[in-house]
Amino acid sequence: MRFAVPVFPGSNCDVDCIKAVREVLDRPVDPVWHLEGKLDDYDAVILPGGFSYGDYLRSGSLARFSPVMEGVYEAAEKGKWVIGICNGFQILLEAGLLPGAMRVNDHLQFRCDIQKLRVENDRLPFTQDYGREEEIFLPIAHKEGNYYCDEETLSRLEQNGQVVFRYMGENPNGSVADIAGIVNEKGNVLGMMPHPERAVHAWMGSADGAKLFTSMLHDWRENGAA
Amino acid sequence: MQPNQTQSNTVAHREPTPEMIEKQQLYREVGLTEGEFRQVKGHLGRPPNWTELGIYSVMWSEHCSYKNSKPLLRRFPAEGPRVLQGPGEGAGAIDIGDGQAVVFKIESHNHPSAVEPFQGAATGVGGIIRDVFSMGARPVALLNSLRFGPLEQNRVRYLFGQAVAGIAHYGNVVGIPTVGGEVEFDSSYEGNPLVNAMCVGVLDHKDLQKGVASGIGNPVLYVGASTGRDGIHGATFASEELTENSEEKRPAVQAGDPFMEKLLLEACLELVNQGILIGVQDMGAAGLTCSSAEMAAKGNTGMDLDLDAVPQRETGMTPYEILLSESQERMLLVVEDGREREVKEVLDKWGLSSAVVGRVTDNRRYRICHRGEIVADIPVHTLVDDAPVLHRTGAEPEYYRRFAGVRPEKQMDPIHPQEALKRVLASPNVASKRWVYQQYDHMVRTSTAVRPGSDAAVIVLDGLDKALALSTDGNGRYVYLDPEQGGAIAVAESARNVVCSGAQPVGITDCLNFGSPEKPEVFWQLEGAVNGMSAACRELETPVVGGNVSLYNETQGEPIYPTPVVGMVGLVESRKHITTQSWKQEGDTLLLLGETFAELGGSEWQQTMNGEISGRPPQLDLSKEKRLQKTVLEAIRQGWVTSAHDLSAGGLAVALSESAIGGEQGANVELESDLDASVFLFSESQSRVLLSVSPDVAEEVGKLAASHGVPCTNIGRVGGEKLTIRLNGSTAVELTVKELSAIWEGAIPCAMNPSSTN
Amino acid sequence: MYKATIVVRLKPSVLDPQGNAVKGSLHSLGFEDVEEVRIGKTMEVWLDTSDSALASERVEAMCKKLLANPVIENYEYELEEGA
Amino acid sequence: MYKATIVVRLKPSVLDPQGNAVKGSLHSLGFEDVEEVRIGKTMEVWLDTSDSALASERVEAMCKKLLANPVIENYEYELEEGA
Ligand SMILES: Nc1ncnc2c1ncn2[C@@H]1O[C@H](COP(=O)(O)OP(=O)(O)O)[C@@H](O)[C@H]1O
Ligand SMILES: [Mg+2]
Repeated sequence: MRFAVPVFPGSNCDVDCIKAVREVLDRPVDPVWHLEGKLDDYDAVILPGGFSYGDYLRSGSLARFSPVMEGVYEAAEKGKWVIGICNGFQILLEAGLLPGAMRVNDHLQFRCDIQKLRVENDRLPFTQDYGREEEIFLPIAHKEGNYYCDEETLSRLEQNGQVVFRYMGENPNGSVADIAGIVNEKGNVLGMMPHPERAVHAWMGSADGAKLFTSMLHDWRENGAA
Repeated sequence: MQPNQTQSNTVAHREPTPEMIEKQQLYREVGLTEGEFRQVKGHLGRPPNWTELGIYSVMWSEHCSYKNSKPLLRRFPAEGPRVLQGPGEGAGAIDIGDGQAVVFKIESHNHPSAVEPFQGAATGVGGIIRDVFSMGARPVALLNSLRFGPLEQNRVRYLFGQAVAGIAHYGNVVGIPTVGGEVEFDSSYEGNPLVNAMCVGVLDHKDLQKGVASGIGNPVLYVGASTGRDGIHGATFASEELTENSEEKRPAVQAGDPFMEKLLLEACLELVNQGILIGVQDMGAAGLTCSSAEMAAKGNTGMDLDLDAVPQRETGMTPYEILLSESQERMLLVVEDGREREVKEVLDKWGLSSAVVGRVTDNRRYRICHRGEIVADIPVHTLVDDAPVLHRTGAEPEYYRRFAGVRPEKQMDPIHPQEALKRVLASPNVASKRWVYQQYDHMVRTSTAVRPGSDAAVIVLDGLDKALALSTDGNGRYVYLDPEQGGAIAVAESARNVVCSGAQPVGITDCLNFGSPEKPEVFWQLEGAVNGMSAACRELETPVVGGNVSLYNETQGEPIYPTPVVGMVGLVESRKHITTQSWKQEGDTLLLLGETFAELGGSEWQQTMNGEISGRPPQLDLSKEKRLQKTVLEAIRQGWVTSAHDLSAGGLAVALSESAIGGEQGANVELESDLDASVFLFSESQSRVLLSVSPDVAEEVGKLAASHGVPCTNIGRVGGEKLTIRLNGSTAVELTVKELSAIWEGAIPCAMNPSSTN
Repeated sequence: MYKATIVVRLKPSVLDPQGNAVKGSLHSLGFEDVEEVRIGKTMEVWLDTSDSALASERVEAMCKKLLANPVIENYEYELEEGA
Repeated sequence: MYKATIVVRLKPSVLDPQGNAVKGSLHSLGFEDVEEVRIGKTMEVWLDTSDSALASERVEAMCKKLLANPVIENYEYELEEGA
């Protein structure tokens, strides 16, 4: 199983994602410069956090037009796994691969902390190693994580089990229905504000993110390449 | 060759002629004295034109030349077996073994932050990051040290809130974790806040870069943002007192673009990796002028610059403006002749514009060309090496004599210690700084092992078992009351913080924030502090490998508290030694290392209860301090210590509370002393550390301490929901950890949101 | 040369955290008569074109493609010649 | 009721990294004829007042005190009644 981590100018969690894949899964993983248009050689794509293009205009809005996004669309289309973490989630929203949009946090500040979450759907290739409604801790670090979608979209997300992670305790950004992460209808494109790659060893403050990576590997082993 | 004395036609009518400069004493306007102007004339053999005058004025400003502080800075120990690069480059470097070095420096952005706090603080962070990556190092951590007036004031809340947001914004976007720092509030900083930022990087020895221009004929490359009129005379601005007119100097404030910085950072490190660079320096204070002149002076060469090649984002800029602009996110590179293409490929990849703006020459002259004319022609070394040096003398201030007889412990109101603890914990100086650091991404790069909130932050190094412990510390109140003691304490405390995290202190960087050195009392503070810091650095074997001086921190003639800030770096030998201040295990034994005296001068207790400070600060015995630190580190390395917390502001009472809050459990503490309970609990005696250890090793730790001559007292055990402190059998404090936590966590958010009703 | 002034606003149905915060601050500064605040973006784009129909077509396309996010934002613009 | 539409812009001499980034993206999307982009804020403030002179005085004060940062920004506004 081979991972691609697209790197946009201004990405800054690319190295962290690469380290996490290596340290947790010991699988091949490559940074892919944003000018590459093809991701055919990969089974999974992780759009990393950071501030692609300085997050100018709207976060994720400028990165969406990078050539590598062609590869991302194609991967999503083919049913390969695509994860967008933080800025990666924002890019997926701007690109229309996930429904909704991101607003600035309701308190207007950047917020970095280790946040309690609940796994709302543990039947996905990204979450199968988590328990039912398992409560986990993952770091967050963002200023624009206030997820928005209209009511119709929300009820669709809820009904289809597309809400994957929800904030527990105080909602750190004001997102609708305490949403921290969602998946597309097909279940192969995941966007989440929390950073699983920052929680893969106990010394980091939590190791709860590791299961997200192991879930994918287990699914891949069971069901073969997508 | 004589530079054209009238300048190009377009600017001639706006810029004063050399005659006007001399006759009307216009050199005063750019901060040069009559004597300095005479020296300039001597160096040139003629009166300078306006451009040349501008160049001298910034190069000889305090900010670039340290003319007031140079003789004092020489007293700092700058050498040691680990020192790879001492003061003089963008940042200092210290060997950490395995062919690697840690590179770090602290810098102030006080005056810009007083005028435009968001951009001022943000660009301060930007500047220090460039200093570190221009050494060839990958920045791995940021810290900061902040001083503001009391939060009751609207304007202060605005300055503080915006400065924190600016620091957060810049570091977060570039993707360097901000892992630590400190904040204090005192009315002496009301009109002149302090914003000091520190950056720490790591490199392989072979990648260490220098800011030199060598190799005759080699091209000089300008990289990064284009040049605008922002920040002209920032260096001189930083070297002046803030006045009511400072707001009019707004053009002196720059705006930053952290996205551009991230691109510059990656591109420069890629160039370092390819080994193409001969010299690299960031365009910081005094912009193009300072970086190019310093590079030529260090290379013992000359430089020809063509200003028409400099990318500009405004039209009609004069040579004076182009040379002195402090537009952000720009670097100057000297590369091998013929390899421009390779360099450009890398820069293009990162979308950075670049231009060849000059050549290295062999004539040791600094020559500037604009629209086909030479507009400046100066012997290079006169800008750097011949900058004037002022030997000032200090005078002991009246207050210092007056305070000699004050005994704060005798003047205290009979406030119950529990009441006092509540008030001290709610003091914004002591209270949790979560409101600040939760705005900083402190986990990006996934190497932060100890996040903000403990004595020092700890960053692990990729692929190695080692780690770095980092802390910034300063104590303006102690330094005000006794500069020498205070200076020494700043070093000792930051070293103690690092030791409590499991590290061996290896070196410091410092930022000297003081008032006007022209005042003998202020100079006395500066000299005393430097002496105290130097002595502590010698004893603790932490050389000073770099730093920054910020003088003229005054408003309406009133200087700030003298505030040297120490940025300490420690080396953790093995990750298993990493220790934090929170209690871990119910039943653990609490050991207090060190001795407690009646020392409340300048303490948080005195400030909170009396609203002012007086007397003498705690006294530091360097040999005791060293033995204490040895004991703590050895005990940690033996694996005996479950938590370690140094005693500082608020003394034992606050240290116990913080360890309890962090560990979410209480303790039963039994103390015996001749001192009054409040004196014992809030004294800020130095060289003390609180340890928690498993009961079965308590005796071993005691023996170890005894072998170093360090007093070690068993003061109780961890456990329960309450923190109970008894002195000589009677209860001084009995509060639940929840209560303590609510007070301590709530203070700053509450102060920042005064109108909120929920 | 044409200058387009584009105003991008959050849709009325979307809560505006920034506007709310500014309203709160204005109230606490004594401007209690402020009923509501909405915050949007103004973008000035200079186009090297002398054809007004073309300019307007281009601006429309930019807004659709990039400058506004149709999920939460509306846009409108004005064109000015020779600015 | 008055509605004030306030436009806050960066002063011309202040770097606008956001505008530059957007310009770059527009170019790469094929809008090469874009010469410059500057991005500012539009704030709509509804005031519960029926006195136009008072409204304008209040808006002026808000801009000075909070809405614009005089160090790096300029502002201008329009008032509209009953909006
Ligand atoms: N400006 C700041 N930025 C980041 N972290 C901060 C800041 N101020 C305080 N902290 C963190 O809060 C904790 C407590 O700080 P402080 O009370 O100054 O500690 P100490 O007295 O041990 O030096 C430390 O971990 C420190 O790094
Ligand atoms: Mg401490």
